[in-house]
Amino acid sequence: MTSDAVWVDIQETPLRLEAVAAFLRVEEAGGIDIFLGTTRRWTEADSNAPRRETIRLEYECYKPMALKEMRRIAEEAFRRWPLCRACLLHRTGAVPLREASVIVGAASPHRAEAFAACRYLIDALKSRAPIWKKERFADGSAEWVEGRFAAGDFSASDTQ
Amino acid sequence: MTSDAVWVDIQETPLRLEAVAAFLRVEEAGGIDIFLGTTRRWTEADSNAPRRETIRLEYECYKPMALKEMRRIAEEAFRRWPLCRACLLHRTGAVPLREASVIVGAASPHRAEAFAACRYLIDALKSRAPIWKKERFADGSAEWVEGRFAAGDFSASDTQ
Amino acid sequence: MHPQESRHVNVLFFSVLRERAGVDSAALPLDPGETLSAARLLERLAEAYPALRPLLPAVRVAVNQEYVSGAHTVRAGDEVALITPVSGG
Amino acid sequence: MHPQESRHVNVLFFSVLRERAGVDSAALPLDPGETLSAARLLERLAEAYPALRPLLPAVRVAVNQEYVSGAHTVRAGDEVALITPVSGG
Repeated sequence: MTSDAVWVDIQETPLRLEAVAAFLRVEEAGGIDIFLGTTRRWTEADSNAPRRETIRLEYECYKPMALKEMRRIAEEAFRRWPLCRACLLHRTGAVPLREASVIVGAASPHRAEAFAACRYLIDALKSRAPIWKKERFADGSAEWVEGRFAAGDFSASDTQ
Repeated sequence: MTSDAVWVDIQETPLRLEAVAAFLRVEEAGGIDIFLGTTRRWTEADSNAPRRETIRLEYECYKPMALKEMRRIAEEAFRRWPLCRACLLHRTGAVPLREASVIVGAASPHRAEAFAACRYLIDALKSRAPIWKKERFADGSAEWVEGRFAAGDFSASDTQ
Repeated sequence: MHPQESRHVNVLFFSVLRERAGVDSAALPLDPGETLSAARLLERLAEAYPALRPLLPAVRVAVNQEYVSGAHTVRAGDEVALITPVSGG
Repeated sequence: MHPQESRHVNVLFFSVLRERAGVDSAALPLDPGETLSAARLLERLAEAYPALRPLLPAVRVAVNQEYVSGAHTVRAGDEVALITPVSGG
């Protein structure tokens, strides 16, 4: 793996899918999987409560660590699957409806590995990269979305 | 599912990823997975034989049935997962190195379903859509790529 | 039977079958009122195009653009396609 | 100890912790040569910022931009971040 086989970035501006595809489309690759996380308008309620309407998401991050963690995640994927390229891009600040807050992608000679690696990239990013989102609702309220650490993570209040 | 939630097409011209993303990015979606199958330069040999160098792929199809089969596959995915949008695009004729012969994508409120549906779309397309590829090698030779029907498919020489 | 009505099954060949048969399609004549199973149709094609015979065990048949089993009844006017294992994507 | 050397741990707060603490960061003083575990550091922060206490059981600690366990030794000059369950993407 050469270091230019990985691209990670965090930016305030819209993420550009074409740039992602141009980075991933190399002649060693036969399968490329790209995932986009976009701002969704409606959230179904758990019970009989009405669904909630989101007007935008706002992202905050601990940027230097988030970039390092994203690079570590990409390197883990390279050790686990035969990849040609991997990328993880995240947007911060306000992300309107339909726009992407995150794009991750993996290029591999074959498709099964591209899918597995891409899924790994987004799952690991969502459980480990220090990035938080606040949801702004149409009714004027706002709340930080409660994330979840992956199974096997520990909280620092455990001393073992 | 409304019929404009599915987009299938077969074309001789390069596939446009931006058009795919524009189709999939709807406000009901929170996760979008897109797969691109691209022309790969190198094929590793099975044993100690040298790897083979591909210069391009050439695709031939039974177009009216391929379009119907692609639409049936999308409809199956809609019945199986809560999808907002699904698309399957295939290119025919000569596809140079690095370019996409196929793009499939699925948009869902959540990412697990987007991944599962996208994987289903490409696997089903590759085992059922009547589309064939001929591989052109750097040494001047060419061969039809031997595909495989999915387990559970039957050949018509079985009469049961 | 009405005279304008088709007395043929139109059979389409693709990829390696097309190259081996040397034609894109063939009109297989049926007797008036005759039908035959998809499996039997493959047998007739093997007789007409011996070069196809080694490939036919792996072939699936589509009738009117839908996969069918070997027991499916083929009628005059049907569009039949012989589909070797596909490799799109 | 050299006088220019840091005698503080720089602690960073994000999202809900930042809002509850009312500050983006805090410089936690250490005695000369003192170290403490990440778990003990959380205890001190709970004393300084009682509003954080209910959230701390779910917090992970990063030292110098890497996750650590509660037993990890924190030293003056370290950059410590309190990371509530993340929700990026």
